[in-house]
Amino acid sequence: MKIHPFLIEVAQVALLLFLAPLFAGWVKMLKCWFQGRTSPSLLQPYRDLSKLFSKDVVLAENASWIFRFTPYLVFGVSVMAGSIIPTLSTDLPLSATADVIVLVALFAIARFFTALAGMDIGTAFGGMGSSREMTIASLAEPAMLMAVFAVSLVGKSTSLSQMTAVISQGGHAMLRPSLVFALLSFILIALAETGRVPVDNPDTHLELTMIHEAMILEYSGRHLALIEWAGMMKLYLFVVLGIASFFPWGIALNDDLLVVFTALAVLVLKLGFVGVGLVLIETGLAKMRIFRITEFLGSAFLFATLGMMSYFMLE
Amino acid sequence: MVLTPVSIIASSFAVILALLVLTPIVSRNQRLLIIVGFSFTTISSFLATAAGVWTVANGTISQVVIPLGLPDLPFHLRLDVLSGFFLTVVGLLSTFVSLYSIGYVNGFLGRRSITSLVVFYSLFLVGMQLVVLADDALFFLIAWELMAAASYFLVLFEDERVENRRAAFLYLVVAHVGAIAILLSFGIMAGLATGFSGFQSYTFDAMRETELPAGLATAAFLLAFFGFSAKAGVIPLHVWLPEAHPVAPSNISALMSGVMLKTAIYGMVRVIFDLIGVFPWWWGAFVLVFGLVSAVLGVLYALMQSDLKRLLAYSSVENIGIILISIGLCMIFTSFDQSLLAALAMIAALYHSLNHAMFKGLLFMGAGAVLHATHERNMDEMGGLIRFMPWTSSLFLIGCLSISALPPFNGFVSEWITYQAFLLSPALSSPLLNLLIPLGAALLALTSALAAALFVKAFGVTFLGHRRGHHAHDHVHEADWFMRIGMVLTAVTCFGLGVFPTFLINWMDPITEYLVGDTISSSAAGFGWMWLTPISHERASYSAPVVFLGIFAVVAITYLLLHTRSGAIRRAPLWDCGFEKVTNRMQYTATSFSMPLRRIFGFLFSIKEHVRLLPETAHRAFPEQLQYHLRVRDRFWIWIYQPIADASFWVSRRIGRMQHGRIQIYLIYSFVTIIVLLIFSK
Amino acid sequence: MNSTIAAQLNSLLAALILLTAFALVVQRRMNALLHIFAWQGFLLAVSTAIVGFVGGAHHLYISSILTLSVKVMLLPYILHKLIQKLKIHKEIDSLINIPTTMLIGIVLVIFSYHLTAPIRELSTLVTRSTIAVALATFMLGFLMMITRKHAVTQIIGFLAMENGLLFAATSATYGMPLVVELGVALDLLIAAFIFGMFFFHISTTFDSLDVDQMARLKEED
Amino acid sequence: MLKEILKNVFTKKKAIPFPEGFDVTPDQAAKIIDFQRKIDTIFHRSLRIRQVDAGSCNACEWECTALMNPIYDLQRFGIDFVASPRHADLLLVTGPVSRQMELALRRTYSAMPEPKLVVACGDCAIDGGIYQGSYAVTDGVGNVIPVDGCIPGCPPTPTAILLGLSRIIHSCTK
Repeated sequence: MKIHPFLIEVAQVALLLFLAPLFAGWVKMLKCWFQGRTSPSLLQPYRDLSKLFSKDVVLAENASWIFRFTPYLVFGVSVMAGSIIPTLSTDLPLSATADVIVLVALFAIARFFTALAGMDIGTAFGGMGSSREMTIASLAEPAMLMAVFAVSLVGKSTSLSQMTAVISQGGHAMLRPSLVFALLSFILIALAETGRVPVDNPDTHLELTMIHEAMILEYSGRHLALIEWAGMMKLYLFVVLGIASFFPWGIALNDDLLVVFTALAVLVLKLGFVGVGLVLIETGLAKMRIFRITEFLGSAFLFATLGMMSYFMLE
Repeated sequence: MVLTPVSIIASSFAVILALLVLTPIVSRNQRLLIIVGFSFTTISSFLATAAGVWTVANGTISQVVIPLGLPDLPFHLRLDVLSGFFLTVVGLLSTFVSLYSIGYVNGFLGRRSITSLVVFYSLFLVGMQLVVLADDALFFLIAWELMAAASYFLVLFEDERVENRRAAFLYLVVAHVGAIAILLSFGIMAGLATGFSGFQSYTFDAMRETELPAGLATAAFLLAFFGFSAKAGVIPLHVWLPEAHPVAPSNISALMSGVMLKTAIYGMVRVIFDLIGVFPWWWGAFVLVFGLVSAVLGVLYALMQSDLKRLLAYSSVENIGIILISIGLCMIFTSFDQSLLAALAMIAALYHSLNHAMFKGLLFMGAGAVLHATHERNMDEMGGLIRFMPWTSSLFLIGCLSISALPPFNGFVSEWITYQAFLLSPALSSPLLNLLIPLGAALLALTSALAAALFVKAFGVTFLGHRRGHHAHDHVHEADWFMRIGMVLTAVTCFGLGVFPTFLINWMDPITEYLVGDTISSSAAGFGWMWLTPISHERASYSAPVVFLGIFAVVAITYLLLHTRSGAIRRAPLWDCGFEKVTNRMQYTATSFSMPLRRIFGFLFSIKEHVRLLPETAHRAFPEQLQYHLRVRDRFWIWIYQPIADASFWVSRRIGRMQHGRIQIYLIYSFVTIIVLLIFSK
Repeated sequence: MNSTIAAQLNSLLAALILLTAFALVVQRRMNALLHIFAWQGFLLAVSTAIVGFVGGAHHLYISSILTLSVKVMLLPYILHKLIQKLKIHKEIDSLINIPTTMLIGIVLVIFSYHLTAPIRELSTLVTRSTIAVALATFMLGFLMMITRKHAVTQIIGFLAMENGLLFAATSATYGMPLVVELGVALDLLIAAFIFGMFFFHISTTFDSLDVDQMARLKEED
Repeated sequence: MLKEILKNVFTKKKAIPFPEGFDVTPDQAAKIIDFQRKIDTIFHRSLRIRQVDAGSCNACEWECTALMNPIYDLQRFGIDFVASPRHADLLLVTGPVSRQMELALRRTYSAMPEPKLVVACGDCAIDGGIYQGSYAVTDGVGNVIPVDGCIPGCPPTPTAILLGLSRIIHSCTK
């Protein structure tokens, strides 16, 4: 029984918890720069969270246990998801507990309960948010699964560590058309799932345009803190999932600590670049009409399907 | 009496018989009748479950010949692993539902006599158990008809309402059309076994022996598939489900939707894999396509409903579709001699049958509890029930989680195995199938995502928020203890099936061994009971216990951390944007929740919606009242059933012309008939 | 660069060409269409050059240069001028909505893959796997001509079809004889000019390039 | 598009570190810089504002909108406007609180979690301003909910609002 894998596992979860707000702050910072503004500090998300944790909670009179339970569950599910995606090393004790399909299902749990919490209070906006969220999710999930299927065809497996290992050993994998298409569709889906422009605007103030925000209008204090933290973690998780399945080079394939530290450095570097790309997309595009999202996700599905086909046709 | 599966099942029938004898005696005291009747059925179903579990565990095959029925056509019974498995499915759910019924049926006391309910309920159970036990065509069809007839009367139980009578009639018609198809299919197979002259080949054994020529085999398969689909509610033969299930008493809908549909699945598996045995791959593709269509359309139709039980009925169509998908995959793999993958797909199919029996039973029981409490089936009139019915709401939530395939509950396991089967399809040696089958996986993903949306809607609109209707919950009360016990047991089973899949797969080994000649448990449980690793652990692995414990641990830790800290929770009115005139009518309803999906997938339905301003004279900007009319109809009804109905009416009207009511004319008819017969008999 | 990498590169280019073909089918804006078309031509030229390099068929270089000059620079330029002159920016909505078109496209790809299976069996070239893509590109161009109402988009569809043919030629057998390709290029140029004149006539007759207007030409009542 | 973005990245930031040419004196500007520390002490360097228009003439809203632009740029201090009082720490009220808005204002106040601040922004919000004594208004936020501080001006300039916020938080920290 070796101890290193467990250390790495713990390190990954710790990274998830602390890197996620940092990444969110980085994205915010870049956004401010790209709009020619002075940005708030990189640590702003931590400050928001710590303030929210220290504040009181105001619950609606008719809030049921579901409303109070949801933040904790969403948080727990995100941590669970973070512990199975190979971020630093593929040699994880928990990597066998869940494959990529389970990962998608874990996100589905969080969404399911958030949507229920949105309907729990009985305001019009909460219901609207839940309805829209579930609609978009039900279009995004098939595309998401098609994308990961395309990757898992290349990786000959659906277990994340295995896929990562196979692809990073495969060499010049970027020449594989199937992966290119899968990456394209994965980007579109990640934008939709994490509620970024052009699908949803994370910092809108206008209730009628909200999708995810509308469900959490009623939350306050530590509940809100947990939900916002989980949101940042979701963004981070999608990014590391993309890195693990498309740019795995640098992720350690064993539990040698030195390699793992280099992996950490590489990871931070990659996160920085992904942030730039994300902000370029977000600054360059405008939010879509909600019924144009069908076409957006439809093209994501198209790319994933083409990826799968080109695996059979061209490889 | 020596204790064998056969003797156990016999004693279970004996219990039912005793009940039928006892019923007339106690029927005077209805409350007593309820307790006696349903406790007897509970015992009998439990015995059936035990027999089934035992048979599958041992993999034994025991046959019995009863010298009953027509002269020299004795009844054959056979208890093998397949019938054992479905006996378990039937027995387990009927045990729970019988317990539940002790509480539920009390609701009818004083309103009507429940004697008929008890009698037909027990006959229904017997019918379903005999269907899976029958080993010859004759006895199978008799049991099938017994099941159909009993369920017909159960649907008709509250017969004062006209829609119940219409639904029951529709159900009867479709069931019998299906039965005829099954009869013909058996006829073909039996006829080929030993010519059309003798009757000796009506046993399933004789059919197993015979090699069918391809053409006739296809005919037999198509007939059987059509016939059983009519019972299983495969699109486009599904129309009776959403009519019959809502109007039946909820414990009956639970049984019909949970297990009666599974007997049709049993019939398909029995005929295709056991009786026919060898088939080309396109049969599998055929089944797969029907499964996909049923799954996607079923869930979409369900999303459009605002009647809770109708919604559940349509979602049964969806789940039957998912089961058919796995069966189709299994057939394709079998025809390509990929026995290991075939075993995987078959496990997925059977596992999902068991799962669907459990969670759909649970959901219908929950819906029954809601109906019992509010006397309301329309979700737009409900809301906020979670505060009045904590037990029912939590159990219903478990059902919702299971059916929307969320870990760690059972629905997810079977769908996960199905995905694995899909992802292993590149092993097939046909490039076209390699391209096409993954698209099926995408459709399955669409289905499960839509199912999640569907059950967010079902739970959210029914139990969360405020009451959407006009009048307040004055009479709403929690379900009583028997109903709770029934539901709790089912929920626990859902959880257990979700968290400990490897045990079940080990148990199901003999079935796949018998049907496709291979087993997956050696690899599936290769890493011990905690890790489910079909095929190999590099390929994929899932550990429900660890996932569950992990989430649970994090949630618990976070909760404790945050609650040892002082932090007053203050209750305040909901945030209505400061607008004081917010009413409960402003919440999202079932109709408005599914509006975006209705707009995206609208082309699949025939939707009529129009808004009327009241009063008519009002300016468009300042109406006093808006009336919104929405009618979503099943296109299949318009395309297929309406024409058939019209045609049959037309024909009967023509035939009606021959009726004159004058005896001489009738005599002429018969005289002419005799002449014609004499001419042709030469 | 050894032939396996070349083959991989070529299949990647094939995939991208397929992508551009889909983009052409679903894109609504006129200028974007032109850009995508130019990109398709560029990818085609590159892949032709690679095939020429690997197969040692040096006349392919010339044809790739030809493609580059005609399909990437000249024709887009002409069409661009045309659009400027006729003041077309957004085209009338296509006959079928976008997701449906995509699904039809997917079906077409599968069909062409199924169709070219025997050729893949016969051929021995490193590029044989891209024939299916070439056929699919051709069909998608056709689909574009069918679903779009606007004359200019129909031209682009036509040119995309021609791209598909050229790609098929290069990937199935290392390209057609040079003479043929020269002829084709010339034809395209002439065709483009003729189309241009047509447009002027159409637009002066109907003051619109919506080809549905041509329904008015048929004799009735 | 890319060109625009790059230009934004590399040009000098427009936000006012010390506002010469603006209608405040350098010592006030020093206060703006100082502002950061005030927020730190009470609200963990993060302040979220819910703005309520209690029947104002929208002049104050215009100025609040200006707070978000690259010049004044509230967000660099970690301050932000939010969509729901449940998320907010500070209630920024404008307008003389007309009778129609009175109840809404109370509800908004009661919907906010502790600790919370209320700021009356603009002369109307302070004492009813030019509407003072009208039958239709309640003459200032103070008559409806407890006010922690006022920002005078009709309308107050964005800089004034910033300074006002800083002053109020300063007084609260003591």
